[in-house]
Amino acid sequence: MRTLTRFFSINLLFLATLVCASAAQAPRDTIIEAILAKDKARKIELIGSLVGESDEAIKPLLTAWKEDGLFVYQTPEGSVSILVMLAGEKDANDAQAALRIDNGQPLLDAAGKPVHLVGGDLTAVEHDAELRGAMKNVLDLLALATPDVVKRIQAIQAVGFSQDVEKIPALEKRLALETDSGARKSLREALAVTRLKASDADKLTAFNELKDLHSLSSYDLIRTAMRDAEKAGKPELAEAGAHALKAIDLHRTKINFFGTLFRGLSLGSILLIVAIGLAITFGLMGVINMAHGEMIAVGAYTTYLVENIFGTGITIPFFGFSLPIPGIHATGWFYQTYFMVALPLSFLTAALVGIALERSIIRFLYRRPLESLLATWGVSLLLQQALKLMFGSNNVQVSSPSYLSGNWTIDDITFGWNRIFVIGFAGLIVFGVWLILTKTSLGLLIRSVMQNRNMASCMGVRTERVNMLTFGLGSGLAGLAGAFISQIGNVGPSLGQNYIVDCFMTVVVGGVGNLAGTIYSALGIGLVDQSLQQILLNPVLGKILVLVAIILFLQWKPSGLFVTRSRNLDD
Amino acid sequence: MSSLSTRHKVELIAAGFISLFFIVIFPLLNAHGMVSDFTINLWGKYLCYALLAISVDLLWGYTGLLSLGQALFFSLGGYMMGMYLMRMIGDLGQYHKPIPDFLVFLGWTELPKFWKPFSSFPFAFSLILLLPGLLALVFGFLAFRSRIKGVYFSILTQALTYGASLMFFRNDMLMGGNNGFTDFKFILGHDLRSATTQRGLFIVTAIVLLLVYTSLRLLSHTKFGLVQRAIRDGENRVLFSGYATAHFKLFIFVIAALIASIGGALYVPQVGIINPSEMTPDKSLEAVVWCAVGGRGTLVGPIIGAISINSLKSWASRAAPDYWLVILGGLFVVVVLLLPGGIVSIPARLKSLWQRVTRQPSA
Amino acid sequence: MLKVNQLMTAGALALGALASSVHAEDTVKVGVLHSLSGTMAISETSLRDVLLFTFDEINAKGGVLGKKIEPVVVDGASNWPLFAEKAKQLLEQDKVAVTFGCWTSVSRKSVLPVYEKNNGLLFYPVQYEGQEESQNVFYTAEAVNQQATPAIDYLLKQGYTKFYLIGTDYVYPQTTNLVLLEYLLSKGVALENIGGGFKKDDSGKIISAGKYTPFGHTDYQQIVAEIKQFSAGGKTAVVSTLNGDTNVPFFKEYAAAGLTADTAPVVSFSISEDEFRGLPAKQLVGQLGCWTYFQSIKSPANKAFVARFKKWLKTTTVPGIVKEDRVTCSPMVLSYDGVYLWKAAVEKAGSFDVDKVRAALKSGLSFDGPGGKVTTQPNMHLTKNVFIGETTAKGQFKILEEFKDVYGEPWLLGKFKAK
Amino acid sequence: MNNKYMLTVEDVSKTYDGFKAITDLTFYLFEGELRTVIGPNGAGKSTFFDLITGRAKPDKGKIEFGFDTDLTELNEYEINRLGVGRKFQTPSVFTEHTVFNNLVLSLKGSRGVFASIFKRHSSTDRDRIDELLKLIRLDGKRDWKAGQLAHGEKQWLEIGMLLAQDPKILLVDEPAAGMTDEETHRTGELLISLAGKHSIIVIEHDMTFVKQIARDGQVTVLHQGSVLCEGKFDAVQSNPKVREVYLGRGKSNK
Repeated sequence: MRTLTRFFSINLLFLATLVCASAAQAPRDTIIEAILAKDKARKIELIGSLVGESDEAIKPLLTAWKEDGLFVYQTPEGSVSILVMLAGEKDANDAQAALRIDNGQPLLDAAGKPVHLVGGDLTAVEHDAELRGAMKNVLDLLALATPDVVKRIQAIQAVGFSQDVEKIPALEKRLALETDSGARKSLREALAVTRLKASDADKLTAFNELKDLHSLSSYDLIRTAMRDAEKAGKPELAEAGAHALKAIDLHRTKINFFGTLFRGLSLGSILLIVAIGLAITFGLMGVINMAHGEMIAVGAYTTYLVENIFGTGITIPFFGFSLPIPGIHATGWFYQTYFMVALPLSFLTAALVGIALERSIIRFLYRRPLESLLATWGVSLLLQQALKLMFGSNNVQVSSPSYLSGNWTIDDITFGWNRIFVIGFAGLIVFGVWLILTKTSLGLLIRSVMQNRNMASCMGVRTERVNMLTFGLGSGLAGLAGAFISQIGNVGPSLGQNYIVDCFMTVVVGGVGNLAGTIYSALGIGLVDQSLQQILLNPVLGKILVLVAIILFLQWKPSGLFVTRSRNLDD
Repeated sequence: MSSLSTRHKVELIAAGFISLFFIVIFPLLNAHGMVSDFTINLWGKYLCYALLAISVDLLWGYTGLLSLGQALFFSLGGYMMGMYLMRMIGDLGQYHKPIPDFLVFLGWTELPKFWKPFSSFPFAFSLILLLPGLLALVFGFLAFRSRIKGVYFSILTQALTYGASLMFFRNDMLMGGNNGFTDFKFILGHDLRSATTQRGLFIVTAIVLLLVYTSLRLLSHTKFGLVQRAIRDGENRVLFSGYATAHFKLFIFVIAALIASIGGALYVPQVGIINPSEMTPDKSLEAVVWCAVGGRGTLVGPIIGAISINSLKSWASRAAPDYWLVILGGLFVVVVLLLPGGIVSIPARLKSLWQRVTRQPSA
Repeated sequence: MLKVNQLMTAGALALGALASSVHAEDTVKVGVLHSLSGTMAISETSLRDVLLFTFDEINAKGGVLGKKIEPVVVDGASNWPLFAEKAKQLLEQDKVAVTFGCWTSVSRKSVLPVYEKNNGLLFYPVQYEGQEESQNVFYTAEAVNQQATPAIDYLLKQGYTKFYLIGTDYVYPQTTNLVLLEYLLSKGVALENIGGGFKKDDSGKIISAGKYTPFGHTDYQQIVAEIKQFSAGGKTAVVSTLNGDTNVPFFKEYAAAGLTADTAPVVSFSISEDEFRGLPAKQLVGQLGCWTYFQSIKSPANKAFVARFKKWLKTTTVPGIVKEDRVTCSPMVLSYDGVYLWKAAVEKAGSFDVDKVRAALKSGLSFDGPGGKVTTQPNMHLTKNVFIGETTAKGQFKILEEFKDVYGEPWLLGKFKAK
Repeated sequence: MNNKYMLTVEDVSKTYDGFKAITDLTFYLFEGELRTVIGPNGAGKSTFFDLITGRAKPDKGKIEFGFDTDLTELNEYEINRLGVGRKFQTPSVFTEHTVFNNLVLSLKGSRGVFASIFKRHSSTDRDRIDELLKLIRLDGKRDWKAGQLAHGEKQWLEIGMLLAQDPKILLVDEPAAGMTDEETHRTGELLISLAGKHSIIVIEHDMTFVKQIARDGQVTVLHQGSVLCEGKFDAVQSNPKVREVYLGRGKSNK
């Protein structure tokens, strides 16, 4: 309380001295007053008063406020508290440059040097949903003119769906100036939606406008408007509304169709990525690797480690005692590149684990496929527990780099970047594997050994080594899959269990020992699964039907899409 | 090798003694408070697992069919029994309504049609045999007709049980969803909570196990047993000797399903719960572990395996909860690599064990 | 072979019979029954930790009725029959005075008969669907009206008009969503503004509301697309009862589809600070949560509690306890409260006898816990404060609203009549 | 010898992923005949047997047993039950079973599931088995596991199993492989003694053995999946085409 009163004095002082006193209060001061105001109503009123102001200080300050960026700073002497905003790059110990809110100038200490502060140590200026609502309103209207198109469009929509008839002129003015097509579209939409609240003539035009725009988002509003029209006994108006709705429904089915295709493709790609490693270890080598899922987990955890090393470092409770790993405190784009580093590393780690596994256990079981199933299951239990003891039984966070966490929306169909990325990478991986198997000497060796181990060894091929590398390759691919999973799913000790059955299904349906088959089956299963979900609107039923379909499919083609005579599987 | 028959005589006598112990002495000790109700109940559970393990072994150890779907048949038996037990709760449930609780809070006011007949034990019992038997018959027919074998068979059965578990997890399956069936009160008019009822169930389980054991032992001596093992060792040769291997495999598959199912039916009233997690693929795999650790291709093996591993589990989940999985997994790797014959083969192996460790096991 | 056979049997027998250890006079045995392995270990291990911490705290102050608490920790291993077995073991072999444990409804259901048979006492700390009132279970847990309905009140107050219900397919979400459906309708929300789909029985009566996915579901593309369409335009909130694991793929998909807390906030009932350790917090900023405790509560009592717990974590020698970046959350605090309530009850009754303790509990005991004052009710539930919070980038909750002393009501289905 | 067809194979073809194993093969076997089939590796000899025994199905052509039974419609065990017995190139016996049980399994009689459970083998069966054991000189090792036998003994055991089925047609694939000359000779004797009662097709590489069993019977030479020539042993042997495609190579790899 005492500090607060002191604020007032201080700020008044500033008003007197620093700010050249103008009759109307400058936005900065309005904001300061809003911050200091005790009752919420007053705060909201003050913030509201900023509407229409075009001071460039408003945006940064309100945005900072919304996002916990404004702080109360106690000078070392503790005598005065000053409102500051932290800005700029964080330095080694997370400190940022402090700017005074009242004048936007850097905060200077006694010695006149700019002060750097750590957000964590300061008390942030409070705010809640209602306040944010008020700020949003201010920012929206500001934003109608923001240079960034995406932001602008968001703003336009926000304004539009408030259906505030007073805003029509503002929107129209903007529409006159607007050059960007996307923005124009949403402006028209916003206007139309707002007009649904205006005169009947306006409503009619609005209906037709929205029909042409087949705007999904205004569906409900149109429906309500239409019902009102019905109630008010204006059939022709209601009919126009109905037409608009029909148009939108049509549009929606189109979206769902293409959306489903895309989703099926992306799910298929994921299946492909997780299964292709198995297609090698199981398909080519005939090792029923139940630990394949854990290889995926290993890859995912590697990504997690890399991310933390790029960040602030991490301490692993390594079987009881702690093992600290320092971080390199990367920031900005450099930090974002962690994923690109993680990819090869997760491949390597998983490959190494796989090789270790092959040397220690698998190699004794090449002629006993069913027992390899059992042994590797045991291994999967061991690995799961090991991961638990190393990283705890909780899931761990892996945050997606910015270039994987956005999306493109083309004609209302959303294409998530992570999905597109996965699809693209699936392609790359397949291509890579194809190269390795067909264009490299290792590939030649692999294929020869897989076709006839004894023959190959007679011809002086070091089958031991080839087996090792092949299994390494398979596991490595699983690890790679893990890196992607970490971007779309959760990373935990039992991560692998969620995928193992699907993996085997994919490989078996594709035809053991046939990579091409795996590709087709993965994409096939993906598409079927997504279509079923779209039709049944029930993920569980979809999954079950897929399994049934697979079982029946194998009745019809007992050895999968593509039959390959494989040493291990037929006697 | 040579003195097969005598070995089996010894084994039968041993089995006789052990079953005498389980069927008569153990319950007597319990009745006189020398064995706690907890222990006998625990052992009842182990013996049910033993039945499951035997059914796995019958397929895998004797016929070379590694089925990862036995847990499904086990649970189906359990569910059939469970439905009967749910009906027997009457209106003693949380809601004191005449229908099972989970139906009440799924908004049902009266019993769904397919639930009605389960108030009769004979009906439930016949379904315990019919349903899994039928499923096994259909699935087996399809699978064996199209000559699905080896790994394909394993993975297909795994898919089957996985799909089934997904189905039972759904609440609108009206089989209790994830919660499954619990809170049983009576079986055939006896209070399930009374020690005597539990003892009774234990004795029944022991007797069933003995019956299954002996009949399978006899079966393995018939020509059928020969064909069965011949299929395991070289199916094509059996085909070319004029045997319709598919029929034999189908028969075995159904028998195994029935054994598992009965095991499950006895299991549920003793543990007091059945839910879909009992039919997930890794439960089947666990049963395979018991069988492998005990010693597959023998009949005592699975029993020993089931009992020893589960008592180990009971112990570990209290003494070393964090390391239970490590123990199980490790045990498994070791057995597959170093002791393919399982525990029962230890005496035979003891001498040559050291050589086996140093030299690669031959295929 | 014969030898081995007998030997094994004997050995196994020994193991099985490995029964009650000696019962020291100056201690009282207390059971801890949580999954320390298997899928549920993710959530339940922290409850084990906080319970051990509480016992140490109490023992340091002289224990209960002069007896030190001797915890008997067993692992349910996320395996429900094993839960039943362990419960039997605790009650029949170890003769524990009370048990603290269980997370999932199914684990509670599987041990319930055991506790009723042996007249044991179980303290159950995790939000649940209600529809149960056993004399042998004390539910410190949040009932639906201490979590879900307050959250809806808050959202309605914020002017949200459309609600999408999604959950994992098990009893808690199914029941909660049915209650919420009735509640929303009673608040005058139109059926068409409630998303996720309905299932009707022959009579056309709705028997299931909302969208359900199986445990460990990994692909939320289609559902998120559906939500995006549903939420377009109207002020929409998503009410999620998805359980721990599946939240990650859901929220990642949610963010990737461009849905945010500003456009369509998600209020989740199964994400506490503890689950947050595994979630991409940055992508969840502003999403809502509703519990009867948040670590961010600014009361001195809470600050002290958190400090003590962290200190204990550093010093404890119990194996398998994660010491780094730990948090506190509602289920943990409700376990903590439970222990102290039991202590209070025992001291009031002057005995460990379950019947006496139960009577004491029903008489309305209060305890000032980290989440504020909690009071036991005659129906074996707990009156406590309810908080609405929004998530911050640090994986904590910023408290937006508090409802004081909400009475725990397990029987809610059919309570609310549509307007 | 009478002219009753035992086996009719008319312009049969079989290809495995592009590779022509058998092309327009036509082949007749008379009742009681002992036919020897020779041909270089990959001539399709084994495929020929596979087609007859139902292990593989022909792409075209007809295979009939006796006059009217279409074998292409039937599967392995049905064909076997008709009385077509086969001895494989590499000895295939039930390695985990005793010699005795190997024969029990092969013994003529019902093959049904339930029969196999409830039917005990009669004393006549036992006598038959003892007789066979003597014939194949394994009566000393009746309780050995078949897997423990020497290669030659396995061959004998398999022949024994074949006889136990008492088939109408015996398909014998390289019986002499891995046998001592003495054993080989006895095998020859045995086959000759069986001819007449049974119709036999023998595939063989070893020319001396072929000479021994062929005597004045027909010898068929397969080449690239179809019949190169057919005739008496000497005729075949002197046939230039045969010399070129077969004996030349035959020598080199013998």
